[in-house]
Amino acid sequence: MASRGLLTFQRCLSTSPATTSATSAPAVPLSTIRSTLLLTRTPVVTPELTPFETHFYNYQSELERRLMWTFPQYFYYKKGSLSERRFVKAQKGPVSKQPGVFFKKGIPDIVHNRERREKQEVIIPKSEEDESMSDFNRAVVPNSRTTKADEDNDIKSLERALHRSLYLIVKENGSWKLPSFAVEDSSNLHRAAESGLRSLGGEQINTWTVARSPAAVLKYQNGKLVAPETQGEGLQREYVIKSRILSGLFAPEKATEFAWLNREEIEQKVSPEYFQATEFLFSKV
Amino acid sequence: MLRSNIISQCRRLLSTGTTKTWASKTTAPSLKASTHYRDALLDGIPSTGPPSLRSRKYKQRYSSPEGINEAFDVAYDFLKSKSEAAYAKAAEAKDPQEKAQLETQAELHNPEVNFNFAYNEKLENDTQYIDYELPVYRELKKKHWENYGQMLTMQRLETLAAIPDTLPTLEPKAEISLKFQNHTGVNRWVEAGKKLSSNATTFPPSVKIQEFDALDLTKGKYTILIVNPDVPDIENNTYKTQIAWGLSNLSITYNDNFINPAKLLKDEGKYNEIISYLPPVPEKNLPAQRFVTWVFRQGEQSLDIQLQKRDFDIRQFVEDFKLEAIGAHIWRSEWDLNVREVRELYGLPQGTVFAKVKGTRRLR
Amino acid sequence: MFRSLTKTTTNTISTPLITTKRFAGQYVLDGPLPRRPLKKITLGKARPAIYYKFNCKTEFSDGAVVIRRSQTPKDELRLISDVRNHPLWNPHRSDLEAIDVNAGGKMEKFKQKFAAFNVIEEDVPAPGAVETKEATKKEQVKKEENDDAFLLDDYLDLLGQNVQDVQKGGKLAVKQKGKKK
Amino acid sequence: MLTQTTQGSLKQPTLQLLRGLRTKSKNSRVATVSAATQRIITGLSVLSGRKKYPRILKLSNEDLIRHDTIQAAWAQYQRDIRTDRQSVLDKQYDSIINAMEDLKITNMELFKIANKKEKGKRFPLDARIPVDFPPNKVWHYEVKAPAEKK
Repeated sequence: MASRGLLTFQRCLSTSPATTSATSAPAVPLSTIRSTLLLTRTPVVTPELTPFETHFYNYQSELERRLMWTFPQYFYYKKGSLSERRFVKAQKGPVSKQPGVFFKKGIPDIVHNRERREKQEVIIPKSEEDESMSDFNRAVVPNSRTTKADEDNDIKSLERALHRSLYLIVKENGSWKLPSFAVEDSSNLHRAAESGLRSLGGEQINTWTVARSPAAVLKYQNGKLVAPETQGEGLQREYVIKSRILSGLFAPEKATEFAWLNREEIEQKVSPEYFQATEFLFSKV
Repeated sequence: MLRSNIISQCRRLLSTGTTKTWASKTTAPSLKASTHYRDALLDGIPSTGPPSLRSRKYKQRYSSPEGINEAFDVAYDFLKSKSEAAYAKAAEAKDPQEKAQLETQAELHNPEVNFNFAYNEKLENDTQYIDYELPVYRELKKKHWENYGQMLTMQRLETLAAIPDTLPTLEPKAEISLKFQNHTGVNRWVEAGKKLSSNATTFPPSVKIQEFDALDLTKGKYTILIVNPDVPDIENNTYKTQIAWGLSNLSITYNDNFINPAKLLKDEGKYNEIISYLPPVPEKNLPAQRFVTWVFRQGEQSLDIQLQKRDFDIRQFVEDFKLEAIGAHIWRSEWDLNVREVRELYGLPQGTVFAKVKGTRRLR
Repeated sequence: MFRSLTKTTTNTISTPLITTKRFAGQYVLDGPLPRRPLKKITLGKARPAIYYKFNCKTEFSDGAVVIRRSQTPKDELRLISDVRNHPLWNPHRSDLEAIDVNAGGKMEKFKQKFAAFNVIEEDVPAPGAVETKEATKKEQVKKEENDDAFLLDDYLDLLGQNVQDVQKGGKLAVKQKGKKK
Repeated sequence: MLTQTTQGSLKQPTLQLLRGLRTKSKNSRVATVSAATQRIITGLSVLSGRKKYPRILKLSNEDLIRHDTIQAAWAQYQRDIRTDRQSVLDKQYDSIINAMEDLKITNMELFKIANKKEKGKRFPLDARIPVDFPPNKVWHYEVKAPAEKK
């Protein structure tokens, strides 16, 4: 990390002489520069767990439950109160020591109504569900993590694959890519991208630009992607600006094909060269 | 997932033996746990209880933590895939050091290897369970040694000032253990820095040199020097260094590395005795004498020197023969009632009795 | 054997105990024995405090659920107002009414309870209304201000019904006299 | 027990020893403390583990090795994730540097704007962290222009 920091420092130092030379040098025509938008819908729900994570977390929580102290019932329920009676009634008490009985797993060791060699299972008393229960009192029933859009595999929907980051890609001239817009009258890159997005997909969209500086540059020579370090004449440049969609929707008036896709789906849609050049921008989560 | 769980559950019930096998490329017996424990180790504790517990009562009472079997199955598969990758890399590796390192990496988290290492004798190892020819066991032993034995030995060498008094410094690379195997009954490994009775040290010690690095041991030879830097020099009113014992051209392997009388008799003529053993015969009323055992790698060169005089400059000797110190050990000796018998046994003259010095004032 | 054992034990008991070892290296001189021998926590024997925790399903105002661990004996919790329905945190949403955050809260209860005493804002008490002490006091203070430009903080009203203003100096007494006349 | 007996009013009160007289209440073992003290005691006993400890978890040799294997696998798994993440971050960082260097050559105006520090920039107020289960209305499609700051 230290060498990396030093690198930026050197770059900062090197800016001043470069600035003077750059102003004198003729600028590349604006028509060859485009601003590309990497529009992300961040995950709505937590990531799916792998089998290893599931089993490991389960094992760790079981260990913790085994080592937990006894629940201090006397602290939360006042002695002799109705709530205490309900609580005590709901518990399944441990098996206590009996004279003349053989216990295979050893004589029960019970302190404060808890078998000390096992985890304690505290049951919270529940009142019966009925019609009279108010909206506030009803039981918490979580919504499903998969939505209707998931079932229909509606790639135009923002409600699909809630546990993944989705990215907006559009079809231009027969190939899928990130939406890119011309930079007019040297305004600036991020404005060009945002206004371009609105002119294409309508004003009903709420986005947040992550940074003004481009996250990557894509270079084309004669319509073909070349390495981002390439310099020379006749290059078409696309600067990638990162942005996030917070609400609203992308609804193009023209018959533009578009899709909200995650990393793996993008890999299948776009050309291999294009994915090669942009893969580090797409999150695996 | 569920299906595999059910299958493993069934196997646990039927206990027909585990189907789990590590990605090991060699068939060394020490890479497998003993059959007595193997099934319980890889498939979970059976309903009869853990085999490592002896008593039936405690076997019955034992219960594993919940969820351990499922977590272990997934973890085992994960580590096994890592091990396969490491073995594939090792097959392509040219450099023996790198190859040993990759093989260590491939076996380091094998539960059977860890079980064998944790619950078997590590110093006097049985190659059935712990085989130091395998780089993984050397790595495990090295970690084990660095955690305690190495620190203890270095601390004793430094606090007893053996390190600047005999050789300037030491970068320990091998574990040196020492023991006096004789009729006195002191048949234990000597803790570094311990005071031993002169009776126990009558006959030469046995030294164990445990190497950890990946080396070609068929070529490399070893030298052992035992020096005593506390011999009184009355003419100059100071102390001088004498050599108590010296052996060179010793060859060892990773498992057969205990230089004891039996081995010396067997290898008669293959090694060189620089000077015969002189047991500690400290004089009365002198402070305890230090006996520092130094072990060196002498490389492929042969060292056929034989000394006549006991007075010895160890720094000069090491420099002359380009020896590389890899480990050391120390014990101390004080005058006791047995010294006279030892002197008689070796035909030595009577010792000097020094005047008693009160307090901790040192001789000048 | 048995006898000798008992003998030695009685001997040890009868001999006065001079020193008692409580901790390694610490000696407590002659004194009464501690009632319960102090337990020394040896290395590796210390046990962390792991309190009992419940997995509490917490539902936000918009129906989103997170599972959090809590010591409170509850496995369900429902939030009525949070960042997910507060206008401040949702500047781009049109479907949110600016609901009163304190509706049903303590402030609302307080206001309802003491609505009848909310006379501070009105200059003239309503006819027929019961003149509370506060109201009279306020009048007094106003008179005083008019009389002598003696400024007394209005904040006294906030303190409660039975508050009595602190008398500072002799001026007040003079005024009271004048009032009695 | 010493009690005062009052036999005969003229006599001086004398102290007399009485055996077997109860001096404390029946439940003398139960400390009679005030309610406030009892509250403090209850609160403290929640913090104390003396009567709440479960037994120490003792693993057999086999289970100990199995546990260590699980932990080693988890450590390896986390290390893999960490290195993976770091390599992606490195790539992104290099890409930003490369794009900015390139922009400097192509258009100085654009570079100056892109390189300007954005003071007081914050995360948007309507950004939400992921939850375990989604809300009733997953996405809000209508967008209102936010009220202007006064």
